[in-house]
Amino acid sequence: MATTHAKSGNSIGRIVLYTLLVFFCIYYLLPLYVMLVNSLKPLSEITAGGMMALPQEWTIAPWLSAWSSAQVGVEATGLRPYFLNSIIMVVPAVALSTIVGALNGYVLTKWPFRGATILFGLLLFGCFIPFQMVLIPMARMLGLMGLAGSVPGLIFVHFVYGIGFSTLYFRNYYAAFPTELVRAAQIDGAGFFRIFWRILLPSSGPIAVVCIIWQFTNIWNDFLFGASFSDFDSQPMTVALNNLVQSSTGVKEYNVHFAGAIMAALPTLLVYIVAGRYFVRGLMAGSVKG
Amino acid sequence: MGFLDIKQATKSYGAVQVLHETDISIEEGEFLVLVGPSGCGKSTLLNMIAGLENITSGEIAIRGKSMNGVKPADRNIAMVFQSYALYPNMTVSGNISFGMEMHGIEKSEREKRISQVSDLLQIKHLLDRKPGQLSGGQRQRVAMGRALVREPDVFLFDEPLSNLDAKLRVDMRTEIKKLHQKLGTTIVYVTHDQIEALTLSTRIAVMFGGYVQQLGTPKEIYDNPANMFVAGFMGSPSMNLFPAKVVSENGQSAAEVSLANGTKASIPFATEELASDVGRDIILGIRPEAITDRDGADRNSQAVHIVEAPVEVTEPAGSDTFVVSQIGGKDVTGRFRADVAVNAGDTFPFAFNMEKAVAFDPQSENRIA
Amino acid sequence: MRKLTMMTAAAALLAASASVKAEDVEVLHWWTSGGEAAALNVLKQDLEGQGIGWQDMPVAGGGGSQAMTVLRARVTSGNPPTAVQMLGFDILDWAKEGALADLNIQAGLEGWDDVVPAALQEFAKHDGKWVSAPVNVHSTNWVWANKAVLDELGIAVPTNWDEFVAALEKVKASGKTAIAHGGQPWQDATVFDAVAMSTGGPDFYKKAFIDLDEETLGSDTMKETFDRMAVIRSYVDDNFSGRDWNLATAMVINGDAAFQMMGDWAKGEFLNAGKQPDADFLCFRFPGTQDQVTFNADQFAMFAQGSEVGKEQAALATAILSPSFQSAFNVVKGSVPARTDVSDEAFDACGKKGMADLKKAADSGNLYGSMAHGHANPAAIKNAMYDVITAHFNGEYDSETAIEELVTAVQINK
Amino acid sequence: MSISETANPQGSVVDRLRDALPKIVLSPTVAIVAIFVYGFILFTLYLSFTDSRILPSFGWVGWQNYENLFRIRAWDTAVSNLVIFGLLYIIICCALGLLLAILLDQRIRAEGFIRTIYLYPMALSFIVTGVAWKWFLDPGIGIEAVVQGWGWTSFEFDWIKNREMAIYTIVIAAVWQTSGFVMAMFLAGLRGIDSEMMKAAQIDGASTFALYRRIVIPQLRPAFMSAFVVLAHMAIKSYDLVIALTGGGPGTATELPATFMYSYTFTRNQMGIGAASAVIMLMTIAAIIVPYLWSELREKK
Repeated sequence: MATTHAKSGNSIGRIVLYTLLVFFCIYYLLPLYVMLVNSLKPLSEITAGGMMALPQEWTIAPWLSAWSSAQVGVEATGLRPYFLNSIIMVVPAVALSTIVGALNGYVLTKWPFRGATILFGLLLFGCFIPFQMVLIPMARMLGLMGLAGSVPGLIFVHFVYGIGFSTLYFRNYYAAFPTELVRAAQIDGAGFFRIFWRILLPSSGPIAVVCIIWQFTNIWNDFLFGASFSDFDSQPMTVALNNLVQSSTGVKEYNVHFAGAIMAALPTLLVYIVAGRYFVRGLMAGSVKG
Repeated sequence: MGFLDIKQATKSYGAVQVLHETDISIEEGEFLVLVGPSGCGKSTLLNMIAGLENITSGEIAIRGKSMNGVKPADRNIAMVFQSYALYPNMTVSGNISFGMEMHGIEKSEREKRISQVSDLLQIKHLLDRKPGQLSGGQRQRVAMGRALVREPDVFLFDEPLSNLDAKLRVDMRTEIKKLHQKLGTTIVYVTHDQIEALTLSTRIAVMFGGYVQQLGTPKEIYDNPANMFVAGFMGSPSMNLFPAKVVSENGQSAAEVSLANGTKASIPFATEELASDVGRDIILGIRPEAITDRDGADRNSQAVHIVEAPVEVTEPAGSDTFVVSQIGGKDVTGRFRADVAVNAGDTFPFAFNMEKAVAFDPQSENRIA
Repeated sequence: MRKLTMMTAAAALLAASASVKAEDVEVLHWWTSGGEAAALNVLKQDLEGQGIGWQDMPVAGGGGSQAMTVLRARVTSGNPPTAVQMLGFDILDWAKEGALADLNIQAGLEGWDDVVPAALQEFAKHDGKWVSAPVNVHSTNWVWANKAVLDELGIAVPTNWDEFVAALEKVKASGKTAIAHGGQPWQDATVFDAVAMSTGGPDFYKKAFIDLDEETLGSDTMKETFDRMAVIRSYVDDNFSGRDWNLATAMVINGDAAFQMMGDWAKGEFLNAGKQPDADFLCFRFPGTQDQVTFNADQFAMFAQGSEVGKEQAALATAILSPSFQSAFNVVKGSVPARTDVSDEAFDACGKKGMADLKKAADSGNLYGSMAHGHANPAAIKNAMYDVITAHFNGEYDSETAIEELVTAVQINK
Repeated sequence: MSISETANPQGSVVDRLRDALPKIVLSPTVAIVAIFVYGFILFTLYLSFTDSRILPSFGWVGWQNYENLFRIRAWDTAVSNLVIFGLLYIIICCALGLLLAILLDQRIRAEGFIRTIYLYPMALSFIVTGVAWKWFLDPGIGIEAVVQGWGWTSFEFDWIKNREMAIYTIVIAAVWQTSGFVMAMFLAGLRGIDSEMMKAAQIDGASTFALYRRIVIPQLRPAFMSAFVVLAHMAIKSYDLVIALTGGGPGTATELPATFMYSYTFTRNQMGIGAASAVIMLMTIAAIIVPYLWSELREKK
């Protein structure tokens, strides 16, 4: 462990250390603090100024409003119905891209063939393609595939552009996975899928966490694809939040906006908080070994 | 036709040939060791036997049946890996039964066999543990158990002892030998440790540079190395190899060598094989145990010759003392009795048992006598 | 271009029949604020009364540009919405692609030609066919003022540039912000529109922004316009960049600033703050443009689903143009009806003034599409002009450079 | 190890299928990437030579879009902004991430808790945090106003309103979002370093500073590389960030190629120019990423 050298005796050093740590905590927490504090104030307090101040009058009305009665379209539905839309899109998309990424990583490291490395390079380069560029051709393809304006279409799009990173994660992880285990399983008579399922997958926990966190965050937070490839009944959360926040005229209810924004971010926050402690372990186990 | 036949097998990666035409044939119950330095092609050959690497050309057959294109699981082989390759997510019994499960063996039968094997290897108390909770020696046993339980035609061992500490390595070596004697199965065993090769095998293939340098019984390999590589690689301390010249002395052919003090000495050969080669430069090969002090010399030998040579270093090793002198510019080590009074700087009589000496051609490095 | 259009139309036909029930309308729009949505709800209930379902597809952001992106994706994928909220040249562009349904039958039945101002018809008709249903007319050359501030400083409503500058100077001297402005390209351009109209008059405005005459664009009058923009900049506080328009309006409402140049939608902010027109705040045309109205109009275009316009599309178009909806919607929205024959009874003082101004301007040929709001030239040129105006307003270009860049911008994007 | 290639002319169809299985498994991905990445790149390349405006159109216009592109000042701004932004963003993120990782690695209390705080911004999109950031940076209500309220009246922080400085505010917000993630990568790298080596260095008398500088940091190269890929990817795709914070302003001061491309393709109905800018952008990415990928992947062979 790299920690062994740290002497806890040097108390001035420790004070500086903790001061720095707390300082950075503040830096990272401030925006969330502002959002949270202002989501619990009545609008009049916000417009009166003092964005850093705690509410004089605490209220959860903005949260209730954002959840169930804020105006995000013709109907004042709040964000509630869009939550489900996002979930039924995100879960399959994350699952698919993770599983396929794992299979790809498995093939690329344990069953390599001529050109596998180049193929991987090409795959990785795909991560860098700007999404704005693919919008129109993607729309055309979805139309041709009959997936336009549907949840499966959205899932497909996120899956397609999620493969690059999920393959990267799993490939780097599996590269460090002992090939002898695969050979042993072959001699034991396990086939391609059985080896994957019984030998590699059970050991893939750490990297799966990294991959799922990454994919979940990216897909949940996507706006461009969500807006462009959804239908009136499949718009995801981010589109609704955008409609709430970006309304063109009328009074901007900042407290409701903030409440809605935090609400929309809750699932990803939850994923980070719950899975966060596996995250460093997962990164350690593979992806930063390069 | 033997039990395991390797016929003209080669392996290439693209343009690079890593294994050249190789022929090995062994009988059922033999213990074949593939030995050589790393990169010699021994592991490649083992993987080819296992079916983990394809054969570029030639054929590998088990029980007379060609194995080309047969997948590893269908070759009826079992393999023990260097890292043991125990499945980290399964218990010991899970590891042992996995192969049987894959081959569709019934549960009751699997349990019976696990029980037998764990008795044999004394790992019964470990069956419910995960590999991560085992010591190196225990893992080794589990890995062997996993192989044994399959009751295969051929066992393949890929440097199975190299991850153990020295003491355990010796113990496990003995255990493997016992197991082989008890079960009589055919084994192909890869190692870079020549002592393991000599102690375990019934047959050794010494490999280097993608070629089998010599195939033979341990005694053949040790006593009659086919070339300088085999001579130098097998045995510890390794065989002394030093330049000499064939001369004729008193009608007898002899090896003339130069000593560190500038004088020359000639040592008669035990045979007249090189009688026609007078004047030829050769490399003389003679094992340390054939260079002794006068009293330690083999009394049965007809060809012990004394050379007075300056002593450079002495290395007491308990049971013996290794004494080093420079001959032909090379360090030549003799194995003297422990209680011989000899010190660095002395000129001391070295007894050469020329019956054990071999000669190599300096260019081809092949043995000529 | 044609080939793709055909493909698209065919795909649209296919998808439309597949995904949307014939009797439902899917409406893509960006009206998600409370007032707007309430206004749209009038339309929705009207349709539901006729048994037509409303499938809501709101995409807010960027004054509709986000929705236009989505529209592009939807059309390309062969799954266009039934009806889409659109502005100005976007309608004509889509009409050129042959993507819009022909509404002539409805227009004929309802006599749209007679009640919709000609200047507006230019954006609702293509090749002599009605392709969209106008909802409202926003006029953009309004100035909003805090009456209390003006009274306190003894400022009368200015009627020309010099009076305006004098008024601004007075406010500045008092320590208040003279002009509340949000530094976003479209807001800069909204001010520019009014200044140009005031400086050069309607002919100049038409030649420069509608006809895109390069000589006019590079003329001294244009340079004068930019110089006046610089003057206006000097009366704006330093913290204007990126400010949302409604925050600027709030400055006027709170009495921190005296004037704001903004379209009629700003009125909603005043009303929401409990202010009364003429009592608490004033609305008047930008000094020097008392006779002119620059406008933009929200419309709904129907996407073609084959040879004939869909029954539900026809119903939607008819409902939009009905006087009752036009009145109900625009009272809420702050704009004025697209039909000039709607009763002004329900409207407040500013609304009544707006309706009267519109009718007068339409009748006298003084109604012009607003450059800032995409009703003078296509999006490419409009945005290129934004770039120049904004760069000049932020001090990046001087007036000389600005007119050169303006000419270049038009050349590149024409 | 390539069983899959085991040539077996006598093998049954099932056997051959089995041998080809890895490739079959990989093939959907290959097909998807071929169409949805490289196909689209080719399509965009083609579009950049056409007169496409509102929708793709296939009238060939040669290099005209490129010529126009380079006449547009905003494009120059966007490109130079990307250089400034990209460099600062990557360097600061790496430096801060490394610093935080080292701080966290000092056997501190509540490490998991603090780590989560540092990491969470990655979970939020700028649609969510954009308004908060805008407020912060706004001199009228944000940091400047707050600090002035504390009595430091001469304090100024109006970068977001300043043409010269606005791009740096984008860097601040971007660093806020990603540096925690980079920290996690470095922390993982630190934890992976052999502890015996650390002990050896201590016995050799290395100070903590020297220990990190001479022993630890050089061993974090793989972590640096991974961080670089992720950060470069983020920098190039930064779009939400700019839209949420400045909308490209003041003026065009914070325009980035991604926002430029979007606005030309969609807002301005100049799809041809938008495509041309996308092509230039891709070529730039390729010029940076391809040599990197090449060296990384070849090394591992």
